[in-house]
Amino acid sequence: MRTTVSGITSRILSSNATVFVLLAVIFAVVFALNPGFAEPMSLMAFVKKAAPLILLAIGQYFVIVSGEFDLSVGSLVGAQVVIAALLIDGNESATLPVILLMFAGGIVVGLVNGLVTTLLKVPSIITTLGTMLVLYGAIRWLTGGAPTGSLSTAFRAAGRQGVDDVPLIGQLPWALLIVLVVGVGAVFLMRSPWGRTLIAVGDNDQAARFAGARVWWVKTAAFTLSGFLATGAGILIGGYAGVTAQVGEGMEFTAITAVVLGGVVLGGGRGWVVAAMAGALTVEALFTLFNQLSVPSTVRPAAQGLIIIAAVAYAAIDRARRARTVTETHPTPRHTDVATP
Amino acid sequence: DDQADTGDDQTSAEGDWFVQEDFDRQLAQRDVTPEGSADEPWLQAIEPEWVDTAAFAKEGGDATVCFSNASVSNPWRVTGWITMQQQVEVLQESGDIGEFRVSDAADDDNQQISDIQAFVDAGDCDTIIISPSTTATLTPAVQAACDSGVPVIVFDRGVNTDCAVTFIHPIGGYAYGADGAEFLVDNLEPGSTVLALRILPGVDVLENRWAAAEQIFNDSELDVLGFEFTEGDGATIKDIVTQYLQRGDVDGIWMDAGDGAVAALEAFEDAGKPYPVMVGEDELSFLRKWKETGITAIAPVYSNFQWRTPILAAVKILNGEEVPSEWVLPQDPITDADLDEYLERNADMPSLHYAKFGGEDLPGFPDAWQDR
Amino acid sequence: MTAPLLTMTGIQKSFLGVRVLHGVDLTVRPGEVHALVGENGAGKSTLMKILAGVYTADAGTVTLDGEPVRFGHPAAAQRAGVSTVFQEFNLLPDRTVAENVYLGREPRRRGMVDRRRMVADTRRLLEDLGVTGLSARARVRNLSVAEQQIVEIVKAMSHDARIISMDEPTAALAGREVALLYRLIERLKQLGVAVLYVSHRLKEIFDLCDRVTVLKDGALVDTSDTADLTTDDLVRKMVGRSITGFFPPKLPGTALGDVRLRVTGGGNTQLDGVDLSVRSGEIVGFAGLQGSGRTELAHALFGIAPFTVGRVEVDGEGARIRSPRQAVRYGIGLVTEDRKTQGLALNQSIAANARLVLDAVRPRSAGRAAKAVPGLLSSLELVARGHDQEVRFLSGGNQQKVVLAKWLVIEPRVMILDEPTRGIDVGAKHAVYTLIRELAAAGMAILLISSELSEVIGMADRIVVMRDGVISGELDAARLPADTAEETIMALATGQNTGAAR
Amino acid sequence: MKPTSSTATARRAPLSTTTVVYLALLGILLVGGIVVAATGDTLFSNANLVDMLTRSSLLGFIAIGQTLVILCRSLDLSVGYVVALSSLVAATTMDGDPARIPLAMAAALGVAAVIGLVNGLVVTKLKVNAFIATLGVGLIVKGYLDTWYAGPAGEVAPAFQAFGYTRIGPLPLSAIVMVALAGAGIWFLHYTRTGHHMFAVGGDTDVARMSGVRTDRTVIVAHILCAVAAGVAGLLIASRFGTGSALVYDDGYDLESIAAVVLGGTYLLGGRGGIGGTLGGVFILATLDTVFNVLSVDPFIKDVLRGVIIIAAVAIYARRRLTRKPDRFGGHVDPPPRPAPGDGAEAAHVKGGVA
Ligand SMILES: Nc1ncnc2c1ncn2[C@@H]1O[C@H](COP(=O)(O)OP(=O)(O)OP(=O)(O)O)[C@@H](O)[C@H]1O
Ligand SMILES: Nc1ncnc2c1ncn2[C@@H]1O[C@H](COP(=O)(O)OP(=O)(O)OP(=O)(O)O)[C@@H](O)[C@H]1O
Ligand SMILES: O[C@@H]1[C@@H](O)[C@H](O)OC[C@H]1O
Ligand SMILES: [Mg+2]
Ligand SMILES: [Mg+2]
Repeated sequence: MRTTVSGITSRILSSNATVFVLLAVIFAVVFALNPGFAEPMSLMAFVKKAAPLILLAIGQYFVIVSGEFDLSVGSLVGAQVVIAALLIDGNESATLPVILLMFAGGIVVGLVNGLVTTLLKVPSIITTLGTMLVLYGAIRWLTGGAPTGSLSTAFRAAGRQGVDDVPLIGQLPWALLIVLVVGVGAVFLMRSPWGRTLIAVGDNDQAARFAGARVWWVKTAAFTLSGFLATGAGILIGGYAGVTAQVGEGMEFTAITAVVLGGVVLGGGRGWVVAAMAGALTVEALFTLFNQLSVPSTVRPAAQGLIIIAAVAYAAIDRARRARTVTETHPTPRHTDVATP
Repeated sequence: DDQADTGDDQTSAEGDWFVQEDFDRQLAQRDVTPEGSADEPWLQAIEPEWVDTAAFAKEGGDATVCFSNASVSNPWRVTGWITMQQQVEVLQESGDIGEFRVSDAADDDNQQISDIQAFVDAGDCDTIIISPSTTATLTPAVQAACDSGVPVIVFDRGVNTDCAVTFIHPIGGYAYGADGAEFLVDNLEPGSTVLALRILPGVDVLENRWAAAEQIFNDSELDVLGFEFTEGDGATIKDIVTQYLQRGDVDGIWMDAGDGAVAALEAFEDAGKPYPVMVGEDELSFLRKWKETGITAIAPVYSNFQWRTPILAAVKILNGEEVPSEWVLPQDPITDADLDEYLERNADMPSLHYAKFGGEDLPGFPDAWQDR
Repeated sequence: MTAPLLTMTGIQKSFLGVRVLHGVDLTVRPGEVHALVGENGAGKSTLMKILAGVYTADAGTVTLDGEPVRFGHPAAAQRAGVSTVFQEFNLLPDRTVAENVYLGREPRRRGMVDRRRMVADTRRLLEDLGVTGLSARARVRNLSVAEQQIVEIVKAMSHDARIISMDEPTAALAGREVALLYRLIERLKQLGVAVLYVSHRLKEIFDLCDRVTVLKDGALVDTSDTADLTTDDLVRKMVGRSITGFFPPKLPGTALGDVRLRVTGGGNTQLDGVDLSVRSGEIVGFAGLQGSGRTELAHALFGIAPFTVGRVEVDGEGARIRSPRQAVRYGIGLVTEDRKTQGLALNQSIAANARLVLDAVRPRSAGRAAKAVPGLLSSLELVARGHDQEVRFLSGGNQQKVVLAKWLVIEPRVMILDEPTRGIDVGAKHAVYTLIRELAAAGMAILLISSELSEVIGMADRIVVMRDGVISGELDAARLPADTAEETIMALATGQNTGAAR
Repeated sequence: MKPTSSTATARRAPLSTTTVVYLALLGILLVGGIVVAATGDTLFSNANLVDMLTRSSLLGFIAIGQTLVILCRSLDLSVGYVVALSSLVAATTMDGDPARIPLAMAAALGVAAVIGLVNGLVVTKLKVNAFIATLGVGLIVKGYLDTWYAGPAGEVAPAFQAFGYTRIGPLPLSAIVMVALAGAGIWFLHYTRTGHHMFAVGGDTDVARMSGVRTDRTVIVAHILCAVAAGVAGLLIASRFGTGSALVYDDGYDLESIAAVVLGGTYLLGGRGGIGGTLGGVFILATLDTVFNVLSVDPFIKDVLRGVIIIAAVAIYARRRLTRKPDRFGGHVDPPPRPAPGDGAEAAHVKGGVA
């Protein structure tokens, strides 16, 4: 596989390009409406806001590409932030141990999701719906219904602060660096043997098993990564805006939407992690666009729904068309003995 | 109609949620001195009309009090719910209350209707306290509870029937919204810009707050940039404010509830802009931030101590003592003048605690509110 | 002679610009059983699907009772009395027999589905066909393959069919169950229904069919009465050349070495008393009827459905193989019989598929080892646009090469090939045979499962015959007399003592 | 002729999934009854029974519809929004006038049907995955609701409240209607062609298409019926609330109805299951709620328990292995590869014909 720029460009062009086009169009409109948004500071503010969803989308990508769903991430983000506030309670020195504990917790939730889905054969939509309920209830039970405690300044640095006094842009948000590192990590992970096996498992788990893959483990690892990244998202979102009772609510659907907008196919086996990240950016950009256009708050869900359906339908139809042209322009094979679907 | 908080009159010129008469009355009630001791604001009443409850008198104490709660899904309700439980403990100790039976509808109106029905069907509730989830939708169920002959107490959000023995609430949403809006009008130059942050549409207590504020802004020379729904989510609030700041200056912020006020202020910090004139709520996170930054601010109050009143009212009713048919509690905003006092009184409380929770004299204080 | 019921004339069909039927003619008379034979990929199924309304012909005409017809949809063909039992099963496992039989045309009474009538009619159909003991209310999932086959035929019959085409109906049947099918067809004949019968089993052709049409490479060879033909005639018509010459000879230097794989007393719920040994450099062929347990044996060796009793040794050491992963660790590879559902991740690239085993089992060295993939693919003469092409766009033969590459890259000690040439054409087949020879020469132990007897005979050093989950015989290929080889094997496979094939 | 199939009946699975669902319900009733009795209360009092049945009605309507789409291997995440919208359409159309009850009901169900139609068309014609399609359509409806109905609106006629509040003997009318609708649904699946075709489409679309079933139409009809069932739930909401309310969309009926369907033994990937089981699933959830309520379980613990019980129940169903290829050799299970329920019964069946 080529790692060159041209490699990536051709990947963007050859993968389903809908999301990249959509993203570009949205940004173009936003810039046109408000040139101020193109200023580095505004863009960095946007990145801080978008970063948690990007992490969630990466995690969700792993799960979806393996053929499953993770509905528990919204609850998990909420639970993580609330637990962090409860345990840290303003005590700076508790920051690091609590963050480690959070990651451990996220990993455990992911493991449970994965093992219940693969070993107990519970459909992942039900498994993760169950964990969503459990986390939601357990956290509120633990805190009596509303978050207590508060986050430390150090905890909030990742989501709120950055490297200051950078020429041209002023502040380089930690969130941006984290997203970049995780994003690059995800790209490499998907090129690693594990990543290749994951996508093969999502495509055809029987073939993968017969090739020696431990399907249960590969999928469980995907859920675990999702739990891990949801923890990261929790740290960023808690850092960005502090603790509120609603934090995380509904983010699972936004994350799934983002991934699907990125052309990743529900059911597994297809999609590029970079496109999933672009999907998350697109969703956030869409919210920004609505704001810039002063679309009334109440109308926004409708517009969001329409755009999602349109984009996914376009991609589905486009994919069918591509499949046809690829076959038709395919140089006449020497052996044409078997049906192509 | 003496039900203050109901939004059933949809014909007014100002929009669905504005009722001039209620607006006028609530604004006036702010200046009325309530009856009763100022040390126990939860027992005070504004312009009460006393009703006789002798018919409900029950011998021997040990009453079964049933409480149908809409939910404990936000910090305001969590704080109040603790206060209520502490009050119950006191009265259980004294033998006035026996069993305290609770169902929580988790914000599901239909569930709450079932919960109320279950209390009625069980037949052994001596009184039913209801904190309705939604005014209009709970009306039939509350009516049915009244019809069963058990004394019914409604508090916080109202219902469209006055069948309850008493309806307990602070002055109301118009007064709350007006407190903040008037403060902005008074503290900002004409032509200043104001952004309104609202939680979600369609909840009457919240709609009334905005309806009053809008009324006042319309009569002022402030420029309202717009209103946005945030679901009370900090990240959404911060993002929205940040975006408004990218487009221009925001001089004042009005909120229909204080959840997330701090996130709004942080948006100004992170954008390097001067703080706005701020309307928050008596949530400690906001009060502390206010103190720390020295901003010009006000904290309207939707008296959280009202959660004690229904329990006390229940005991009164079962003792045959008279209660106000509409029990309007005082509702005074926290201003610069008493900020320090409330910060001090709540020094050890968590940040999502409400300053005017009114439980300082209860035996569980302060632990019950601290480690919930 | 009666007027033909069905005539197909000049039927042409191309897929993606490749012509697979070159103007085929076919006539079927009322009440006759008409065989359609030919090699894999000759176009039999395609012709049947055109008749069934699944595909439309590019050129040519179909007439039924002298009337030209053109079916746009299987339902239309069925309404006209043309029913088909497809090669792939076409039933809903979670529905009952009756519900399957009447799917899409449930009988109604006053607007409501008349379930009672549906069951009664199904029962009557079963009785008409002389089938007893099969409940119309049984769920298809709970039926044996043979019973499912009966349901398919009943479903075809329920359309008041006048002609039923059956595409390899015995492909999934064991010996005893084939007899049941014989009775069914006999019965259909009595009822005046014409049957178009596709099978690779020549014995059945001679047992059942009145006439036979031979296709080769999509063209009609000829149609003749079975009574006028011998097996040799038929084979010559189908293959057009001597079978033996078709298989490449053993490569020089191929030597039988030590025993690489040994099974003693292997058994599980599907297999019993399996004793087997394969030596380095040896090709052991596995013959048997469909369902005789060859695939189960492969699955047992490969840890998919492991042996529960007995002992397996690889290179003299006891091997505990409980999962495909462990099998791979022992150096065993399996080319599965069903490429699409078990062998390939169709949406992934050629390169990704080819290195799947490496990625899954040897992640540490995968990157290095995968460097061999391009060379391997080109030595297999893979035809593709590039190695990043998705395998679903490849032809079957090329897909099979990708599967082979996936295993070869781990340099296995034992290679199990389950129907490695199924559905691939003559040229590709030859390439696969050559490759097998090369692997043997390199010292691999090879287990070659095939339903094509000629393949087993032509390639194997030793032939193991299976029947109903047990090994019913072992033959030394070198000592088999060429002219009676097939009979000998068939006798072992069916359990009949007489030389079965004519 | 002596086919191998004299055993076909003997080999049939010992218990149907629906039976297992009702056994689970029975088990939960028993355990719940005992736990409640231990606290000195009784679960089987009239009041609790009524409570249980009332609670089941609303979810019941929605889950019945959800069953149909899931049988077709689709999904409907827009049901909550449909409930909200139809409650509003009913209440605003009726506007307190008893004469307008039929009109209001027709309007509410009509609007619901239109949304179902849109769902169906987006899924079949635009080929958008049902998860995204119905989530998107739900968002569109939400936008409409938030924009046009800031709060409860309309008023139902007092007579219409009977639907939500009347009891016939100890039975709530709404529960009777719900069970009747379930009956109608069961009848529909058994006695209409479209019903039969839903199983076929969900089981294997290609087989269905090859057999002449109009697959797209079937999926669309399922979506319409699902939305109409949600519309009926909206009517129940309107009658109980006395008005229409947009906020009910937040009450989580979408995922809860899917959980009820799966708890009822319907296969999430279509083709297997039915409304009878769903009804059992709904009763299980309602029983849990009532038990929790009688025991005054903390509302948040309720969520935890609900989550755990749903996962556990589905895991138990999943363990019930599907009958597969019959065993040829029964004796060879000395170290059983993985003991699974049903193994023993199957191992006993030795296929004849060997040796
Ligand atoms: N849908 C399709 N698309 C492309 N090629 C096809 C398709 N269906 C069949 N073919 C090709 O047409 C040729 C004839 O195939 P067909 O299935 O008719 O052969 P057959 O005689 O039935 O073989 P077998 O004995 O293996 O069943 C083969 O080369 C096959 O690859
Ligand atoms: N009733 C059944 N249900 C499910 N799978 C079955 C059934 N019967 C057979 N199979 C599967 O079909 C394949 C063929 O089985 P078997 O080993 O008995 O036949 P075989 O001799 O290998 O014949 P073939 O040449 O068809 O592979 C195996 O994968 C087996 O698991
Ligand atoms: O529950 C409501 C609370 O959230 C809001 O802040 O004040 C009014 C209450 O009814
Ligand atoms: Mg064929
Ligand atoms: Mg096989």
